[in-house]
Amino acid sequence: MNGIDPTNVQVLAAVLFALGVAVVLTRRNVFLLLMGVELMLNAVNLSFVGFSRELSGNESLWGQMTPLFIIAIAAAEACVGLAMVICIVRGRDTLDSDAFADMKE
Amino acid sequence: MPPVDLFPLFLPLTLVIAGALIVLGFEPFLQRASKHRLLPWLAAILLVAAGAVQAGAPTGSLHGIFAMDTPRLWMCEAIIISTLIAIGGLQMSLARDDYPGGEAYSLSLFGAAGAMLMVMAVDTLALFVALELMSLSIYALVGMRRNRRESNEALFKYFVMGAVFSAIFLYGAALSYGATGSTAFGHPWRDEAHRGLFLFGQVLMLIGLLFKVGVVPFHFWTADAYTGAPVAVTGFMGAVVKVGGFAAIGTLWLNLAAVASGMPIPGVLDLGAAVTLNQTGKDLLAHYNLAFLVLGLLSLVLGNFSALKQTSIRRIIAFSSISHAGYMLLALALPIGEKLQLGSLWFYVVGYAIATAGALSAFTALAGKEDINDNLSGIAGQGRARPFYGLLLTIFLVSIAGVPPTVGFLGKYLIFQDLVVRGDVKIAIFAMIMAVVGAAYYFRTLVAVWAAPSCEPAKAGPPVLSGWVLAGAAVLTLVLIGWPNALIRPDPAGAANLGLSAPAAPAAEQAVLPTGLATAATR
Amino acid sequence: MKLTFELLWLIPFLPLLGAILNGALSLGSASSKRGPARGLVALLAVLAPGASFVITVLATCKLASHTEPGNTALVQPLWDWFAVAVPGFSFKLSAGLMFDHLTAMMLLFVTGIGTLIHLYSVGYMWEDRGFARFMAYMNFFMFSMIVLVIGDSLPMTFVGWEGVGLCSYLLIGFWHQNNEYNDAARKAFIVNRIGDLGFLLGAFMLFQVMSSNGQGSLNYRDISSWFQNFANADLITSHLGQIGAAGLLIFFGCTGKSAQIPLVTWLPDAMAGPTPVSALIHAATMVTSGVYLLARLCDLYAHATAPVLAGLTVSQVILLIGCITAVWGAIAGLLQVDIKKALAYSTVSQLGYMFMAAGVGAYDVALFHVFTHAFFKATLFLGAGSVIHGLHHEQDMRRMGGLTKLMPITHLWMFWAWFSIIGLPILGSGSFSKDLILDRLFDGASWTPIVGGVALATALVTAIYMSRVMYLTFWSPSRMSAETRAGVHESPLIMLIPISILGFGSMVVGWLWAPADFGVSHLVDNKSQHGIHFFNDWLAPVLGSAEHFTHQLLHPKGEGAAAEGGLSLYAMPALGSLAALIGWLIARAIWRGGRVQGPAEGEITGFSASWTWFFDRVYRVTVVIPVQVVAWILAWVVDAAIGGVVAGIAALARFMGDGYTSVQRPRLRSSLALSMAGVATLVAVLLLQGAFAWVVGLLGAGVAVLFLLLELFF
Amino acid sequence: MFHILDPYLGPAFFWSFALISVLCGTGLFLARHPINGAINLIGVMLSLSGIYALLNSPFLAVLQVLVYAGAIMMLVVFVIMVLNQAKDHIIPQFDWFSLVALPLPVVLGFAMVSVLTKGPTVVVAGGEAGRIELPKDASNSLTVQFRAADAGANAVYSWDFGDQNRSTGREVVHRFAKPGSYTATLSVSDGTPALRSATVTVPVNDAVRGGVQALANSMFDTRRSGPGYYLLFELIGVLLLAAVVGAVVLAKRNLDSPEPPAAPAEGHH
Repeated sequence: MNGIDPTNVQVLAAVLFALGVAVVLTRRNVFLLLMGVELMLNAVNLSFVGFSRELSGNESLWGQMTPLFIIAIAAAEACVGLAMVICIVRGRDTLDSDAFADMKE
Repeated sequence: MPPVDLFPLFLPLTLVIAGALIVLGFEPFLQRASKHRLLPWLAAILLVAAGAVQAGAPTGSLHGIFAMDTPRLWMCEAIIISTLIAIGGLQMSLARDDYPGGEAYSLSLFGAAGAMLMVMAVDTLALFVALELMSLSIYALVGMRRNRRESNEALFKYFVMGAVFSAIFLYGAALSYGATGSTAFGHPWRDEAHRGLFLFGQVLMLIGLLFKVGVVPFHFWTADAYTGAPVAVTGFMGAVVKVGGFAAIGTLWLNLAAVASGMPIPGVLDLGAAVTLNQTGKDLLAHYNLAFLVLGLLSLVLGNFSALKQTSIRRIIAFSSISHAGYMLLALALPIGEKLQLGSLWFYVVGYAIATAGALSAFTALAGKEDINDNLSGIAGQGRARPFYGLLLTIFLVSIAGVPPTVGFLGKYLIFQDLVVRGDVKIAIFAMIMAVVGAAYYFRTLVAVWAAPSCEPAKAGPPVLSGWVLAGAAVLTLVLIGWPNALIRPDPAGAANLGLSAPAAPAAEQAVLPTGLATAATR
Repeated sequence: MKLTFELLWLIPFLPLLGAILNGALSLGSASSKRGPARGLVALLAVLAPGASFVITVLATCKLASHTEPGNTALVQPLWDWFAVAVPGFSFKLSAGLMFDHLTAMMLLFVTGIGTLIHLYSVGYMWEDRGFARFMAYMNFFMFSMIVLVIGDSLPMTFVGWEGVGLCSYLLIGFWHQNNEYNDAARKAFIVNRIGDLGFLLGAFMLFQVMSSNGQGSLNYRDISSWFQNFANADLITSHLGQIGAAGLLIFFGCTGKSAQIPLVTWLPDAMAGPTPVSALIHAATMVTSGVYLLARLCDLYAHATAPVLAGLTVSQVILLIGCITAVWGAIAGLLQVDIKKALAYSTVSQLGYMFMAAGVGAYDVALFHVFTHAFFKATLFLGAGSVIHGLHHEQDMRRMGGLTKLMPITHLWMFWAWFSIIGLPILGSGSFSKDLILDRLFDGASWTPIVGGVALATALVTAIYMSRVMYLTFWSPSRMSAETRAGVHESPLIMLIPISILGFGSMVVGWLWAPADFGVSHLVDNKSQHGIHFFNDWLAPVLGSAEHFTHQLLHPKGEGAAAEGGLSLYAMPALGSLAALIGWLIARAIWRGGRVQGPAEGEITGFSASWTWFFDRVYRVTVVIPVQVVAWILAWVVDAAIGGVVAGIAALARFMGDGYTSVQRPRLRSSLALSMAGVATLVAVLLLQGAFAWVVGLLGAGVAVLFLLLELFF
Repeated sequence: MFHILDPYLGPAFFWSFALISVLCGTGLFLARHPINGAINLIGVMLSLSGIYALLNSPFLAVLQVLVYAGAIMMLVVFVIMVLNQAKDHIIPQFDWFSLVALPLPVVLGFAMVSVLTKGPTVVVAGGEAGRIELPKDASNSLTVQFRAADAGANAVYSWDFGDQNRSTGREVVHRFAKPGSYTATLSVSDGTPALRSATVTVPVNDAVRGGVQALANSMFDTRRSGPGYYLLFELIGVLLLAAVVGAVVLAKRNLDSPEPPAAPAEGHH
């Protein structure tokens, strides 16, 4: 089962990435922001895998390894991000990102 | 660059991480008060050891993902010193606040380890791991004061924006990988059809890194994150993130220049080396050059003028850090000749890091419990109440302002001279005028520090560690101006130094020619 | 010719050591009530510059013992400082010391007079809580000043240059009880920073010119020899514009340090510091460093013969600026009621004379005036300090008078200094140097005699305002209250000794450059070579070449022609003395009776205030307001960008009501969107071509603008 | 026997997964409630996992489901937990700000797509004699599509695939029996005696790219000449530790109360 045009994979990755950016830019819920970032990271992984397919040999392998690390780092980021949510929700009792806008000047 | 063994290369880093682990291990078993008495000293001992070992670190590269050379060595050294300073400040601050926990020391060390790795990384994946290690630690440090509203807000903004730009960086890395077939820096695009892809990737990576160092228009996090963090942490992140970020930007830029000029670099590029540009490369990079100049000038203008308006010291430093990012960007501009060399950048970065960490650490002593004195009226007269820290703050601020006889002057001097000699006289004049504007707010701060006291003098924390460390750093700030070349260690290749000099042509060639790294060929 | 002298490094090092030790003492005793051991501090503080003075004398002797022709210098390279990367060649700058005839002359009086003023400070500041800190600053100032003079390259000099500025800042603000002093300190610093721009840029441009044939260097000896080298004549001709610009920029830096128009206003304000500071920094040493630098780069100025500003060459600009400053300082000095401010304006005016001399290429004469001025002005300031000390910090001359009997020794030496500054002959050193300046001015071509005439008239005004100071302080009936009068006392011996030495010096040092036989031989043959030409002979190895070059330019017909055109050697002393006499008599007629406007409490009013007012206003319009405008606009942009709270927006918000203020918040989404707009624009500019780039770029910019608007109104 | 469908089966699966992922992504973008968003995100991740499998990366596909979707499940749990604490269950979906910012991701996406699609999608071999076009990722599959340049109406195209198999036609699909490097020859004759030909080398390689074995070999290759991933692996350990410590600093409950409440209980005894 093959015959997938690698370019299409990249286009899909770009679209997903842009969707992630759109989520991050427009949504106000803190959790949705975090999910938007996850979506962007997933798009990046897809991009790596897609490129890995265009290449061969060792070059191809690097594209498989990198997503492994990205997944691990994304987990770490989610860990700190969730701790952050707990931390900030305690202070203001809201998940609305617009509520965190007291710092001025 | 010759390959180097894992152990000697990573020994300083191992010591730093070991320090973090030891602090973590002791932390739960100590009384709250003794946490701040003992843990910083443990951390400091390990850091001093790391600094000592770092000075003798071998130069070379490891697996083609990490490398060490003289500029990198001194940037690592600067990170270690800044961390040491920050640990001193943190001790003062946390002990005064009676903060219930000593994890902050360990997080500082983790952050420092991340920044050191950033300096050493010559591979985008390694760079990303390092960047995240640094960032995650610093996010936590920024949000450390959890019941302070501004701290929460700073944490939130910094974290989300940081995560978004990490993803952008990573996407750039993916595109570059697709175009070159390797995640390492300095690989040429596979064929002409992939050139656009390659450049797109490089630009996205560059944007991710420019965000980290707070260049306009990616600077929005700076003011809030600097203000929300405890003062000592502000100094730490101001110093360490700049070093790590600009080391990465410089690595990317030098490699990009080499690749654009069609120079194959199977080895790993020495940051002190001169990259030879040809006309193709110059044409390709002309836009980038312009972008650096424009963004640099924008950062100078926005940073300096915004800082003029501020009353909070941390916010002043935040906006001033944006302007300093501007100076450093100007140092990246292309030369008029053929050799691209970033010596003035490395020197500037090292000097700036030590002075920033020092200034804010000294300010911690004057800032009072929970940093309540963090504005010009709160700090009024604190210098007269505590002249030792007042004097140290003066020295560091004078250095950041770029006035002799401090190291900050020589950094600015070299950048301006590069600009003038290169023919960008107008830009140099403009940057110098901005330096004068900058002097205005630094000296406004200093005037406040030494003015007649208007409120209670700040309560002293345990000053011993910070006192010694800061005094040492102040001496370094004053002495380094005389011996910028003291940062230079004879290099086996003979080419590298802090990059301040244009090494003789053959040496420069040597530095960029393949030096036989086995992995490089396979990647 | 280069000689080595191993002890050279001690000259700057000893004051640095003093500064470090005193600083440590000051810090160490910060928590104690009494402060550090004053005796120890005083000993260290005075000994350090004193020892430097001794070594300077030794070095001078060594230098003098080598009588070979040519520019001899003692040099001591210290270490490789930094390297400069330039396309085509690489160049390493070493930090080094150079002690040539010019340095010797400057250092002798810098360390000599400096030591005396340190001694004086011990008496003046003894009771002050910050005594040790003050002495540490003073020692550090000495270190910086010595580095400025002894450094062998422009960057070395710049380090000292900024160091003295920093010390000036610290010392002006030393008594920072009130904000006025702090503002004065900050003003002094910022004004000097503006001047420094000129210095650095000029240095860079000079470097750029010199590197055009691969010899770029910032070392003074290299600069001189580069300009003196005939092989470079074509290169110089083809770079005249750049050389002129470099000279002008460096001169701009000098106007900052030496308080010349336009960067003049800081010096009178700087009088907020303790009086020894005014004497040392703002009269004797630091303010003359501009003249020193011009003399140091005399070859550059001599060769900068192309018009650079309004059809004038650099030297002519210097001449005019000096002239205007001299006149302005003299008139402003006439209107002061604060004794230190009067002396400060007099310093400005005298510095103007020095620049006039430099402007006609008479660098040796300019330095001679620096030298004599250091003596008599230091005496005047120290005397004024003594008066202020005796009157318990009264500085208003309207509340003085009749002090001759009460403070006889102070009066005695201030009298001789006055004698000197107004230019009375024989026992006043000022007459020697000032008359030489006038002589050179009248000696010049085309319009320089007109400047000379102005300078002569200014000498008259100088005599008037200085006599006014003396009359109001000493020679008029007392206007002090009874209790003040009862408390008046002569200063302690430790303050009187330095005054006496300097006052005596101001009587005699003029004879270092004088016709030994009172010019008798001169009557026989015009322009005699007889006499004590010690001073100009001494400086000739350094300045001779440039002066010769300038002289040839001014008198292309040769030496003889000049001699015919010049006035007789007696003419100027006679005219100068006459002017001094007339000025004195006028002042005597007006102020003998102590006739002054009723002392207005506190404020300085009247014309005097309006002079500073005028310049401050010009400053406001040309510098401060534009900076503020730009700051305001940009702050507005930034604040709008992060929904900020600049005053304007806050006002708008208040205007529109509370409903709007709740929305004006720096939201994360706004920041992110603006950053993303930046990403889009950058990507468009860097990567995309054609219409697509325009679309993306404009969209990014448009979104940013829309956001800013929305932050305002949504 | 269905191998004739192969060239169409892969794309068909790919397009379905792509459609699902984009739809789910859009769902995340439009989600009213964060829990809906999380479920949509899981949809994206699962479909991406399918695409990884299609792209011969089974290990990543598995990991994607195990770790990533697991992590998101955790997010969902958090949402529920935190929403119980915080008062605002639903935060307005969009407002003016959203509409203004929306062009940015759209434009960025277009820019990226325009750059990504710029490269050629086919590899061209041969010269004037007879041009052969191969799909760019021909080497990734046992089934390869060959296409010859148009040589006129009367032209006869005959192929020799280099594995003793032959075929005719301008556009042919051939399935190689096993991976290897094959040299395919195209002969074009248009009735005249002159027979033109061109050759192309096809590196047929259907290896699984992200196989566990290959990844593990590469991950734990500690030789000096190795890629050094083991180092990064160690560093990821440090990073995770730092993240945990950071999370503890940010979220540990008892840090908040600097002084434990005084114990009045003692008085009762």
